[in-house]
Parts: sequence; C-alpha cells; structure tokens
Amino acid sequence: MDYHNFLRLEFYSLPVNVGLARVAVAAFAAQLNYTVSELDDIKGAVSEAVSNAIIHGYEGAPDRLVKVVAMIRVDELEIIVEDSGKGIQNVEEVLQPGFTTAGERLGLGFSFIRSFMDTTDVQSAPGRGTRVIMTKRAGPREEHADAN
Amino acid sequence: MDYHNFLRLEFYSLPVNVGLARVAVAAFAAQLNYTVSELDDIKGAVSEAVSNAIIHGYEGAPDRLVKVVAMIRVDELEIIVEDSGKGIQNVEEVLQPGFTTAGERLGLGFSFIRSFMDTTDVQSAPGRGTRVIMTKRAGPREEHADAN
Amino acid sequence: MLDLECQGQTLIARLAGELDLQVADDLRARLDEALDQTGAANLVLNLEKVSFMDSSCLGVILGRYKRVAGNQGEMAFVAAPPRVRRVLELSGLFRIGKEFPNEKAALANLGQEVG
Amino acid sequence: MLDLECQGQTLIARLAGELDLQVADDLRARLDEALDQTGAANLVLNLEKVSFMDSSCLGVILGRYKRVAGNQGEMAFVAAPPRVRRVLELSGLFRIGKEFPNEKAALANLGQEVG
Ligand SMILES: Nc1ncnc2c1ncn2[C@@H]1O[C@H](COP(=O)(O)OP(=O)(O)O)[C@@H](O)[C@H]1O
Ligand SMILES: Nc1ncnc2c1ncn2[C@@H]1O[C@H](COP(=O)(O)OP(=O)(O)O)[C@@H](O)[C@H]1O
Repeated sequence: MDYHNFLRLEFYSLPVNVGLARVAVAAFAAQLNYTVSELDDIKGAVSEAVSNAIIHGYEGAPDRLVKVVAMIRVDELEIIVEDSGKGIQNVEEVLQPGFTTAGERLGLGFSFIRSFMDTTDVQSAPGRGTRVIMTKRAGPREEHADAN
Repeated sequence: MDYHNFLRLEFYSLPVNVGLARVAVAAFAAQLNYTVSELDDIKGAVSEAVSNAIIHGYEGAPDRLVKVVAMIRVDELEIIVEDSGKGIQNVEEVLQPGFTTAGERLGLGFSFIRSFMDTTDVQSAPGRGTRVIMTKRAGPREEHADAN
Repeated sequence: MLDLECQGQTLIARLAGELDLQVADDLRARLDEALDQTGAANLVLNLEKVSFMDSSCLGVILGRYKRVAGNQGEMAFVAAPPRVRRVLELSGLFRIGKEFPNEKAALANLGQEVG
Repeated sequence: MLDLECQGQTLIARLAGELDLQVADDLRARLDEALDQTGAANLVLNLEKVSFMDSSCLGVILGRYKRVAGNQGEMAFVAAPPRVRRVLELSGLFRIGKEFPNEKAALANLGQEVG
C-alpha cells in the first residue's frame, strides 16, 4: 500500500513564522525514514525559501501570505514554497552563488537549498510571485514504521 | 502596535497528522505569553477537535482535508478546526458529556475542549461538515517578547 | 510507546510518548494481546514517560478497565505526570483505579510480591 | 540568544538557540552595540548552544567579520556543533576565522590572557 500524505500551510509574511514553517514541515517529514541530518537539511531548505519569500518576495511587508505545501509520495517528499510578491526577473542570475539584491546577505540561499535537497526548481514571474519546488527522497520505509 | 498573526493548515485526514496539527498550532501559540500548562491545554483542544474531524467527520477516510486556522489578535488566540464530512444532526446533544457515537470512546472530547479553552462554538450542518471555533486569551505581552 | 512485563497475576504496561489517535488502535491491540497471553488479572499502567494523552487513549484505558474488572481484576495508575493527571481527573478515570508513586507500591497493593 | 563578555581586546559572543531571520536584526544590532561600547578588536563566536543557523544569520556574521577585519582585528569560532559546522563550511565562512574547541584556546590564540 503506497503511503501518501499532504500538508498545506499558509501564514503571514512575518519573520517569526520562519521557525514555525521549519517545525511543521520537519514534523511532517519525520513520517518518512530520514536521518536526523537529512531532517536538518529539510529544515534548512524551508528556512531559506520562506525567508526569501518574506524578505525578497514581499520586501518585508508583514501581512502577505506565504504558502508552503508538503507532499509525501511513498518515500519522496516534495516541498513547494510560494509567494505572490515581486517575483524574479532573471532566475538564472539569482541562482548564481553570491548573487544578492539585499544588504548584508550572502546570496547563498539557493545554493544551500540545492545542497540540502535532491532537486530544486525555481519558477517566477515578475510582479506575480515566486515558487520554489524541492524534492528529497528518504530511505526505504521500515517494516514497523506505522506500528510506532 | 497591535500584534496580529495568521496560520492556516490543511492536511489529509490521517491519524498521524493529529500530532502534526498539535505541534504546529502550539509553535504558533507560543508567540503569545502562555504558560506551559496553557500551551498543553491548546494542544489538547487541537488534538480532540482534529481527531473528531478524522473519526467522526470523515469516518476514517484517509484522504479528505482537515482545515485548521489559528489567528492571533493582540493577546488572544482563535483556533478553527473544520471538516467537510458528515456533520452533526443535533449539536446540543453531542455536547453532553458522555455522548458518543463511536465504539470505545468516552464522549468527552467536547468537554475537554471546553475545559481547555475560554470559549468554544460548534457549527455543523448534516452532510456538509463541522466547524469548531475556540478562543483562549493569553497573559499580557512582556516588554521584551519580540527582542528574542 | 509500550513496554510490557508480567509479574504473577499482574500485567505492568509502561506507556511512553504522545498517546493520541495515532497510537490508540495499536495500544488497544497490544494490551488485549498481552492480557490474553498472560492471563493476568490486574493491570498496572505506568504513565511516567507519557508526554501527552488525549481522549482517544483514555477511551482505550477505560475499555481495558472494563475487561479487567469484568474478570474481578483491578487496575492501578503509576507515576502520572501533572499533565496526564489533569486529563485523568477531568475524565473521571482516576475513579477506576488507585494511584501509586511507583510500580512496587502498586504491586504490593494489588497483593503481589515484587519479583 | 546572545550572551556577551569582554576580555581585554576580545569580545566573546555566546550564541544560543535558532539563529534565523527572526533574530538576525537583533543579533546584528546587539553585536554592533557591544563592539561600539567595548572598543574590542577581536570577536570570538561561541556556537556551542546554537541549534539551528541559516543564511540570514551567516550574513550577520560575515558583516561583523568585515567590521572587525577592517579594524585589524580577528574573528574565531568556538565549539560549533556538527550542523552549524556544515553551514559554516558550505558558506565558506570557516575561512574568515579559525576554529577552536573552547574559549580558552581561542583567547590564547588571539594573544589574550584568560581573565
Ligand atoms: N521569493 C523571492 N522573490 C523575489 N526574489 C527572490 C526570491 N527569492 C530569491 N530572490 C532573489 O534571489 C536572490 C538570491 O537569493 P538567495 O540565493 O536566497 O540569496 P540571498 O537571500 O542571500 O540574497 C535574492 O537576493 C533575490 O534578489
Ligand atoms: N467533526 C465531527 N463530525 C461529525 N460528528 C462529530 C464531530 N465531532 C464530534 N462529533 C459527534 O459528537 C460526538 C461527541 O464528540 P466528543 O465529545 O468529542 O466525544 P467522542 O469523540 O469521544 O465521541 C461524537 O461521538 C460524534 O457523534
């Protein structure tokens, strides 16, 4: 029997919610057979993508909605982080390590996400928003995974 | 400056997601000045309402959507747990302590929710679903609440 | 979630973690299986390691009580943390079993020698 | 999140908890304020109690490094847990400061007597 699960989160574009998104997605991901270090990677990726939505997408406006979807399909987790903020003109350019448009940032958010996850896709339309789609496969499910 | 925050969760009607909802809402509620015991009350209320949506609302179907909204308005938390399942014929009746329609349950879920929260309202339409609206006020915000 | 030990006529169930809907069916099945296999008359629930309990698992406990009591057995609670005491009190379940600070005291009271 | 102590020419910043966007501005402001007030040349970051760090706070660290280095000071990292080492390595930030197992070793290396 193939295991599927689905979680959608929507929250205000407040910095305090970055930690909330990390906690919720990690609790969801923990249903798969990830190592502690892989769960830390997932937290890291969520943190970068949600921070970007707040800082860059919404430019710090506190009451816009950040959307996060997490889906489990058998042994793979897909995470989508989406904002309907200012969008990205040139996605190729912003993916370069070190590229940043905000003061005292490293320009490494996307590099981190790519290190932490198996696949990363960034879709964006200027003025319409940005969607970051990430996947990460887990180890095979243990026999007793559901038995507690 | 009045503090407002908003969180929406939607997830499959799977028992494993009851804990997820507890964790996420508690992490959200922790932004207010609740005691540990009050946060435990909030976890308890979320657990009862989400379990009811899964067991009674969706009668165990695994792939229906349970919706949870949590809102902070200044020092008050409002939580809404909603399903679009079978609904309740007579809300007055099911609120009675000990009333249950499922085997080996206590019929105390709503009594617990009422003990844990300040206000509880149950809205339901047979065949359309059920919405449980709960509020709980927190202690006044501390001066340095945002500084860490 | 559950560690089981039988001492004479008494089954000791050491519960742990978050006891909610997710574990309720499994908890019920494993307690019933252990009661079947050991033929124990009494049930001691050690709650020391329980971090959360809601009405789904309280229902399982009441169900096991009915089974044990129907067999002239007794039930006892051991070391319930404050949060768990609260829901046991709210639900009235403290009335179905005595409470003890540790397993030894519970076993002594249920007329057992400590093995 | 932050505990500060000045020893001679060196500011020791003991960081703790989840270092993300939520605390980045506050962390920056408090480190700059401490550097202003103490006039310290060097900065030791004790990371032992840090449970999470993402690029928002790594940016703050790089910013403080630039300030300290611009003043001919040095920076050092102390007791980074594995997870924090990982992001320091990924970001290349380990290159901007030496790493030490404890504060004493860091202070000795930065030419300080332990107070
Ligand atoms: N959600 C977003 N909306 C708009 N622009 C974005 C978004 N995410 C990233 N960007 C752009 O991509 C750049 C690089 O992002 P990133 O690699 O995370 O580094 P950093 O956040 O440090 O700038 C950002 O500086 C910004 O210009
Ligand atoms: N979301 C829901 N959808 C349909 N019926 C519900 C829902 N929540 C509660 N009920 C009804 O109300 C009754 C009492 O609920 P509750 O007090 O939580 O006790 P219990 O869950 O132990 O039965 C349930 O047995 C069920 O008939």
